[in-house]
Amino acid sequence: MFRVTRRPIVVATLLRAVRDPAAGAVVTFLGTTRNENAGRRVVRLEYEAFHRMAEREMKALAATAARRWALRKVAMVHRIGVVPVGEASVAIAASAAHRAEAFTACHWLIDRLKEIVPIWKREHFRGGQVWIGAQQGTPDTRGRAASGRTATRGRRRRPVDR
Amino acid sequence: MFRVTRRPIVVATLLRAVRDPAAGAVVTFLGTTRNENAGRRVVRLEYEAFHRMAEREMKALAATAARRWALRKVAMVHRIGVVPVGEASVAIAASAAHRAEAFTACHWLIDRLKEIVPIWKREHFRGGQVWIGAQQGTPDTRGRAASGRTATRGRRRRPVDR
Amino acid sequence: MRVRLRFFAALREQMGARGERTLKPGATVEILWRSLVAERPELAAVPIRFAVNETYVEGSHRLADGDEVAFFPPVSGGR
Amino acid sequence: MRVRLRFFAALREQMGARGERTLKPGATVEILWRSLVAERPELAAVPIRFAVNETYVEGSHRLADGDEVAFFPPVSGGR
Repeated sequence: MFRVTRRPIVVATLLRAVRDPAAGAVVTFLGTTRNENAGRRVVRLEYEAFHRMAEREMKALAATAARRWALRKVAMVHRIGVVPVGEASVAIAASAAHRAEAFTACHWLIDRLKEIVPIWKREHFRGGQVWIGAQQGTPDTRGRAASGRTATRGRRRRPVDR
Repeated sequence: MFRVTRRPIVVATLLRAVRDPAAGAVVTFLGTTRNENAGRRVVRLEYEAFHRMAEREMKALAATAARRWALRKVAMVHRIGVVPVGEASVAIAASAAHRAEAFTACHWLIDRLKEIVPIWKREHFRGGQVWIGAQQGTPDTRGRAASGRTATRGRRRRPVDR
Repeated sequence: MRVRLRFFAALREQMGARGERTLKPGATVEILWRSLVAERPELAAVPIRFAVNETYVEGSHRLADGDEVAFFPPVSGGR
Repeated sequence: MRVRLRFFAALREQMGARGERTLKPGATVEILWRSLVAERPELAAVPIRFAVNETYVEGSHRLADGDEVAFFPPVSGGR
């Protein structure tokens, strides 16, 4: 189960997908919208995906993980669109005979997902919004990068405010 | 939420318990009954707890974890009685602002739980049953220890078969 | 003084779930355990943990009247 | 040859979601990107990733007629 979806993530669905009679351990990671980031009061996050490529990359990551560790099953779901504070934008579940493999693989999968699966987030905070991850700044926000991220503050009609 | 229960574990209940607007990561561990152990075909596991002490020890572990790592919330549930293959006997959920802490704490919590929370399991396999963890052997099974564990095979009327 | 006993897992199957014993003042958990082993010599080989009033203690822990002493095997472990 | 273009995230907001370009045979992704930068010089400073037909490629990747070329910023990261 490798899916990009606009709907809220239902963890039970992932748990069902990785259920396996030979599994003694299931480790699940949920990435949730936090109410604060870099000192900004976050109202919601908004995700955009290169949908099909993202699902392909998730599958490829799971295949790599299955070669590296003795896993039983892996499931990955990423929500796109608006994700309010407290709700999950990404969920990964990994089952294995023993817990060490399940923990290591699940941690590795979310680290890699955040590096290479083509999904981007825009943070809506009190007073503005910002694309996260464009560390060098986009043209419209160059020079206003803060702690490696770029911010467009206020309600000015700039491209990133659209 | 720190609970010993005879009922099936509902993961959504733990997720609700650790939900926190300041959490960006929730890591969950489920320990499930595996169909095989040390070459034996496992039919089911059966858990017994020193109920109140187990809940106290779980709370104490969570408090220690909260001192060591920047966590938001922790929940731990252990099921006792019969747990069939594929079902969860133990669940731990940890939320934190960032995922590294949630992973590390959740892994540490299950390692420590298995070392010190007073809950024991008896494995029912094809042809017998065995208490797991009494590494030196109980009097009734002494001398028949296999790979650090003790087994009573067959249907002989011995104390551990009752 | 009088203490209550509890046994768990394989030990419970040998000793029953609960018991009671009368001890001399100042007795430790270790002394109590040795008296149980004296009654049931096969217990000598059992790996054992002690808890008093739901808290792990060493054998040297001194008991008080009314204490609840629990005896049980090491916890199940597993990876 | 003709290739289809896709843009995502901040780049999509500047370039639109889709486009098309005609290229000389043998053109690479890097050549295509430079031609876009020539049209919109402010793109020069943008950190950029390339994918062709939904697979990451380097700038030196040689394009074929009908390819779908995607341009997007580095993925969001976060800890």
